[in-house]
Amino acid sequence: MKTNLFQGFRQRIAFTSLSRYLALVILFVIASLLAPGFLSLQNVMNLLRSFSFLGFISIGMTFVILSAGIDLSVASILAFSGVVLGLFQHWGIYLGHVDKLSLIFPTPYIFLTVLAIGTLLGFVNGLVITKLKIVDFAATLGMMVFARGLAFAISGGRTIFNLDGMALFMGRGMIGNIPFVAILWVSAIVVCTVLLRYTVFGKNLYACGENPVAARLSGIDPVFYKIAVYSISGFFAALAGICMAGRLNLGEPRVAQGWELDAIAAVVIGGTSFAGGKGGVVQTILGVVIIGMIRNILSLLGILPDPQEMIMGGVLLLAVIFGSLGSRKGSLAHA
Amino acid sequence: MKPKPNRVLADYGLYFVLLALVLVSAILSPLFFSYNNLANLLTQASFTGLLALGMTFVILMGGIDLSVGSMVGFASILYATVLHGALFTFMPKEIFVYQGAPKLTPILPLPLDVLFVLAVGAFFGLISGFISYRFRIHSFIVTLCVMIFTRGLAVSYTHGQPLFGVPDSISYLAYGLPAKIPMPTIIWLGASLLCLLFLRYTRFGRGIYAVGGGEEAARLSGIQPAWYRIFPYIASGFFAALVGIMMSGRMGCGDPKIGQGWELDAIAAVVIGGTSLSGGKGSIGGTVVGVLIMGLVINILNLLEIQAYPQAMAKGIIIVGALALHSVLSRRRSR
Amino acid sequence: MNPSDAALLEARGITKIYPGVVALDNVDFQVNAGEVHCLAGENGAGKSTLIEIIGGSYTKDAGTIRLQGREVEFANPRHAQELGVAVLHQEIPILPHLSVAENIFLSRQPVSGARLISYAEMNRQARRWLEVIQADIDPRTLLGDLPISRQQLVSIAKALSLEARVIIFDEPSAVLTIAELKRLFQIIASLKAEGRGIVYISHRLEEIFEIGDRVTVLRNGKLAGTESIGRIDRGTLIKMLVGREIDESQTGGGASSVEGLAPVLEVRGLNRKGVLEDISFTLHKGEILGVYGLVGAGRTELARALIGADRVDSGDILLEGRKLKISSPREAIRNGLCLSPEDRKTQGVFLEKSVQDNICLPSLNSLKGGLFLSYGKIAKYAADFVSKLRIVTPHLQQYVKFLSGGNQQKVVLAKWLGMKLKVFIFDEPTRGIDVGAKEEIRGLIKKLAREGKAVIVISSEIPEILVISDRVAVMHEGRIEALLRRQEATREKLMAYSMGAKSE
Amino acid sequence: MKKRVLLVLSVLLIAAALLGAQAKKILIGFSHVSMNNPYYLAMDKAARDTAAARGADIIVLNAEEDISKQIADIESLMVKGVKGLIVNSTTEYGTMPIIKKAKAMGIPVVAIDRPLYGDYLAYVGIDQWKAGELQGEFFTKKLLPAGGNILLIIGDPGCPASIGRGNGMLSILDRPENKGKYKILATYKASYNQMLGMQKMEEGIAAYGDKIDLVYCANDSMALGAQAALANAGMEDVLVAGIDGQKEAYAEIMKGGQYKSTVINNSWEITQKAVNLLVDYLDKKVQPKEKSVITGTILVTADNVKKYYDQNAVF
Repeated sequence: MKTNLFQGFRQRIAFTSLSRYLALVILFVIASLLAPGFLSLQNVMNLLRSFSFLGFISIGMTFVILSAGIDLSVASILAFSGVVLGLFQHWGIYLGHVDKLSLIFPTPYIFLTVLAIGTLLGFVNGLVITKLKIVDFAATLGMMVFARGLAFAISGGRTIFNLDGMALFMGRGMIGNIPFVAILWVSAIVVCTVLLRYTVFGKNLYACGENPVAARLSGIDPVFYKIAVYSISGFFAALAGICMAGRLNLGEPRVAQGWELDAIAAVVIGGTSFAGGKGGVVQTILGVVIIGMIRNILSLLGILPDPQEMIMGGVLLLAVIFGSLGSRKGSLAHA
Repeated sequence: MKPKPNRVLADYGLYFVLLALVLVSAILSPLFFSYNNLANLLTQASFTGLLALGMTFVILMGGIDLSVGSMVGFASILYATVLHGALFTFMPKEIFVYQGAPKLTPILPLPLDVLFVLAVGAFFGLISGFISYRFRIHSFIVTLCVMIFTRGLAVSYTHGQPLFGVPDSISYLAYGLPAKIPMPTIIWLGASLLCLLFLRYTRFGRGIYAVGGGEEAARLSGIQPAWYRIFPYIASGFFAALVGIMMSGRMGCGDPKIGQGWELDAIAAVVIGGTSLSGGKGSIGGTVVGVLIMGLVINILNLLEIQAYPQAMAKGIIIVGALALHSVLSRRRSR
Repeated sequence: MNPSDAALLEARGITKIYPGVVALDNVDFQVNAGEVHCLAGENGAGKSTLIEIIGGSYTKDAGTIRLQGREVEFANPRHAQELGVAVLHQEIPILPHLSVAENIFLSRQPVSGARLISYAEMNRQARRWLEVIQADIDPRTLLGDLPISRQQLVSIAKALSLEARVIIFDEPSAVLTIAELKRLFQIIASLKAEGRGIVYISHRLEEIFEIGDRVTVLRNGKLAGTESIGRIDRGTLIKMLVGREIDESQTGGGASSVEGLAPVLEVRGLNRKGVLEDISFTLHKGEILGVYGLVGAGRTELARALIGADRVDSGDILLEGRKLKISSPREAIRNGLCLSPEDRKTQGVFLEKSVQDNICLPSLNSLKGGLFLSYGKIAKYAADFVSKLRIVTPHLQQYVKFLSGGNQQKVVLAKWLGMKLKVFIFDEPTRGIDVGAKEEIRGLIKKLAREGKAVIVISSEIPEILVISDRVAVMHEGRIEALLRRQEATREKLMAYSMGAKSE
Repeated sequence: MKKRVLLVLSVLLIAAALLGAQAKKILIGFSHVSMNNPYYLAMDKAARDTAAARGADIIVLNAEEDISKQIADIESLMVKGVKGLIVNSTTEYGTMPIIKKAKAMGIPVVAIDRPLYGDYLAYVGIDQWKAGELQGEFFTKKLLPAGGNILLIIGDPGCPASIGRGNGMLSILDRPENKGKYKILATYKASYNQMLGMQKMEEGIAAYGDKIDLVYCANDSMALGAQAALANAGMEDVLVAGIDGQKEAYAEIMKGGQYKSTVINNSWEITQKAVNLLVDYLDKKVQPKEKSVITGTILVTADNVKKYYDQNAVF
């Protein structure tokens, strides 16, 4: 009898994950029908680039949600990182001459510093959650408001124009005819997948996500993993922030408002469970691409941004309902 | 087994904080106790306050409602369009024809149009609640989709343009001063009182606590969860619509972009008020205090002429601070 | 037994089918007024399904239920309650943030004229029901603040407050202290006297013989028979339960006596305020130390303290003479101690993970090929234990939640076997496991001891303690009341010490 | 416990830093719509400088494009007892009721940069509609005499500036001689911000690709953003036009690239005028001559850009 149950279960799983790939294929077909040049290398590369930025924070978000947490602060950290980058390259702002580059130290170091700061903010999230025992949602909500405010405060709310070449390369650079961000993103995906699948860290992370109590009794320290995932999330937010700034050639505190929600949506559409312990980076990427594709198709159809939003909402809702039908009390079910 | 002293603190610590804040504010600014300022403070708190009421129901039940902010915008525009007879008529595609000040042709008489909009709000809530319950999808996701959808709908509905022409009777809801008390405050506190009675003294109210505290347990004690799980969203949608209408009054027009990010303010207020995001624990009283604390801090920062950006940071600190306070005071948990 | 029309509740031909499983197959069951009808059967035999159907939680696929001859269809638990059938569930469903009174009267709160709840009235009534069972609990306390056993009392009060004609007790004894259990039996007796029908489910045969009038046994979904207690003895009942003979009385742990065995674990003056008090004992190589005590005596707390899951205020733990400073299970495991926790499903295994993942989790570090995990090694490692412990699973990828309790327990055991551990602590290793599997698990534990491991077995079942241990430590209120050799350990002594009687 | 102390302390500290700003000069308030582009930043600076020069105290509050925050800002300005208000309104109607309230409290309101609906003392700014018309003329006469597809990027739909600048241009395209020659592909909203301008342009490119002949933005910041997006996509042939006369825009026009034209809308001058007007009114009871003070609107193209470009202008 157990085998029966089990097979049923297996089929459902297969069904849902398959359905996602299927959806993706269909989307691509539709798109290439709408726009002949759609599958041209050029366009695919552009798409890849456009996915990367949200893609980065979605990777971080995946780690967090795997640990049964949620991180609302990513978008704010992203914006903050961009602004910090801008300021480090325009130290002169405080001396009044705005648009002249005046690096306080070489750009590579600036990158490292920004990444460090992002990671630190994530780390703080982790500390607040584990040490002060505050719910992930509320703690990161606090960080979200705080970091965004900080980004505005240090930039005085102004946009910082013109970054230096290396920063621009992060966002716009091409290697051959492949966008640099895309390369960065894909390699991040690979690394994280390996990290989750083929290392003790990954396995233990899944364990903590599903059942921290049991994990602790099995000799795993859930606190460490909680803090780790939020730091990782912070790191990717900062990375996305740098690339975004490079792409826009701006340090802009208003960037990426609401992206945390897009990232969460992507992760969930991908099928990573809110309850923790189920899912993975690859699924998330599925989610990111599916959402990106839908938007892309809507624009191809010449639908204006606002109705696009509306349709997005509807489509996403249908998608999650469909997903939930696939796996009863599955990926999206109440914990 | 009598309540432990720190339990008392845990329950009332917040009120002390509020008191302390009032005192500090009074010391810091002579203006604080001026009638205008207090009226101001209360008026501005009222809108978040009303949203937070609905949100309290949802969070008590163990869910979350991200769609209220968008609902405010939609209700506001919906109310205005009800007055324009422009109901259910999308504007032309490359909308950019300037209406001038549109002429007011109500298609529903005064009390009815308000009721209509409130009903629509409740209906949207019903949808979210039903989907989340029926398909067992995490309310975060459902309401996220509804949020995107509603905002998109509101904005594409009028292509983002505010619609002018809201009768004075509605402006009275926002600016009226019966007995020198701001109308919004009367509505807010009145509603709070009703909700408080409802949650504390009716079986249905207690049922919401029960379902939030443990659905299975509630079920076995003879509670059928369905309505308890759905109703909170209806309440939340209702209050959002109410706020939307009042905002129309406050702006003298319907604006589809109003209310962005208010859902987070509402949630913040609720959790500051000590309602647990895991459901089943909390109170309307706490929420009211939470709203007041947030309003108070912003108000005093205003009086001290501290610019908007540090204010945002302050908000973040309050959220985490208040929650830390809660978790410190009620540290009997964690077996 | 005569199917008299005095039958309060009569279920005929009850059948319940799950996808691929026949949970109940044409089962008859009846309760007469003023009788205690015990329901027995191994896990998965269908007891719970049956009472869930009788209690209105599940719907039946076939069969009829009659209340005093009138046929009824229960729509939901509420409906069943209104018709006078109350179920006292095994894992007590509680609402921790609501008061005791509200938990009792949830959705039946006494309301005043304006349909507003009157808390005074509710508390008064609640107090009355609590007095009936002589539990001094303030109805205003939050249920979450009460210890499990008292929560159980509250749910008993609730069951009574429903004033049902048929009350179903689903393994109430699991968490009750001896004293509370005695009180429960008195209550049941009085209910019986009032002419209500009682259904009593238990794994503990002695209880069945103590209070039952009749016993109905289910075996994998089918009716194995209904007998009146007078007519049967232990042996036949067990036979009915498992369908074969099982010799309960065979004994013998690893070592016959602990003299001359090398001490492995020494515990000196372990203290934790209000929980553990001056715990000291020595555990030898190849010895099985049974720890007996009533719920709340501090057995589980002792185990958790030993592996650093809870911190202690003072005291030393020495492993092979080496002083350990253990502040987390992690370090405990590093040092060679492990715990198989009491609550298997929520603390022992990862239900949503495969057998393979569960078994390998703690030893992953040794299953790497170079820098990364080698799934080949992992599978081999897991398969190895699955065959060694005869874990019944279709394959390694089976989710643990689909395994039977016994096999889950084996998975927990397998988790630790692969590591070079010295001390194994089992907290209620056979709780909620059916009789057959119990034997197997005990066998494995003994084997462990014979291989020279030091083992602690915590159990609230005296027979189990007597069967398995070389020495028995009896705990009472956080202290070790007595350390007995198996030869001198008797049922009576354990009882006496566990209730704090210094000497008999 | 600790947290509460911390809370109080933090408030106290901030307070300590800011106490002592009490003087007996006239206090005026400036409710600013946003600081998300140089144009607005210039207004902010101009307002403070001019007020200082006139010996008045000024409080500038930034509504961050949120009408409800703007209303709240104006309310708290009233609480602080400002004698007069300068309002750069987020939406044309949205501030109407609160301005009514101000009037009732005897606080004169000067609308700046964006015309207001309601009872105000005066409006200082350019003729938004005229600015749109100038661009329209330029498109139809010079840039696309043969007609073409135009992508419109406005600030905020409710914003009178956008309405004027947009419809002004459209009104030219609707002229009989231009009927049917021009097509508006779509209207995007980028709330006058360079980054958003760029992102919207990218959406536009994704949707319409090389159909686009010209991008007309309701201000230069968005135009600069759009231009960057076009450059990234290698669409140097698409023409770009903005409004406001931001110096980066001048620089672009001088380069003679795809950035073709803008219209002067000197935020510094406007703000200066507005503050002076208000202070005069409050100080010397000088009634403004006309209800709307219109500053010059001049089309700037490659031909005349040299004349206006100033390397170290604030804006």
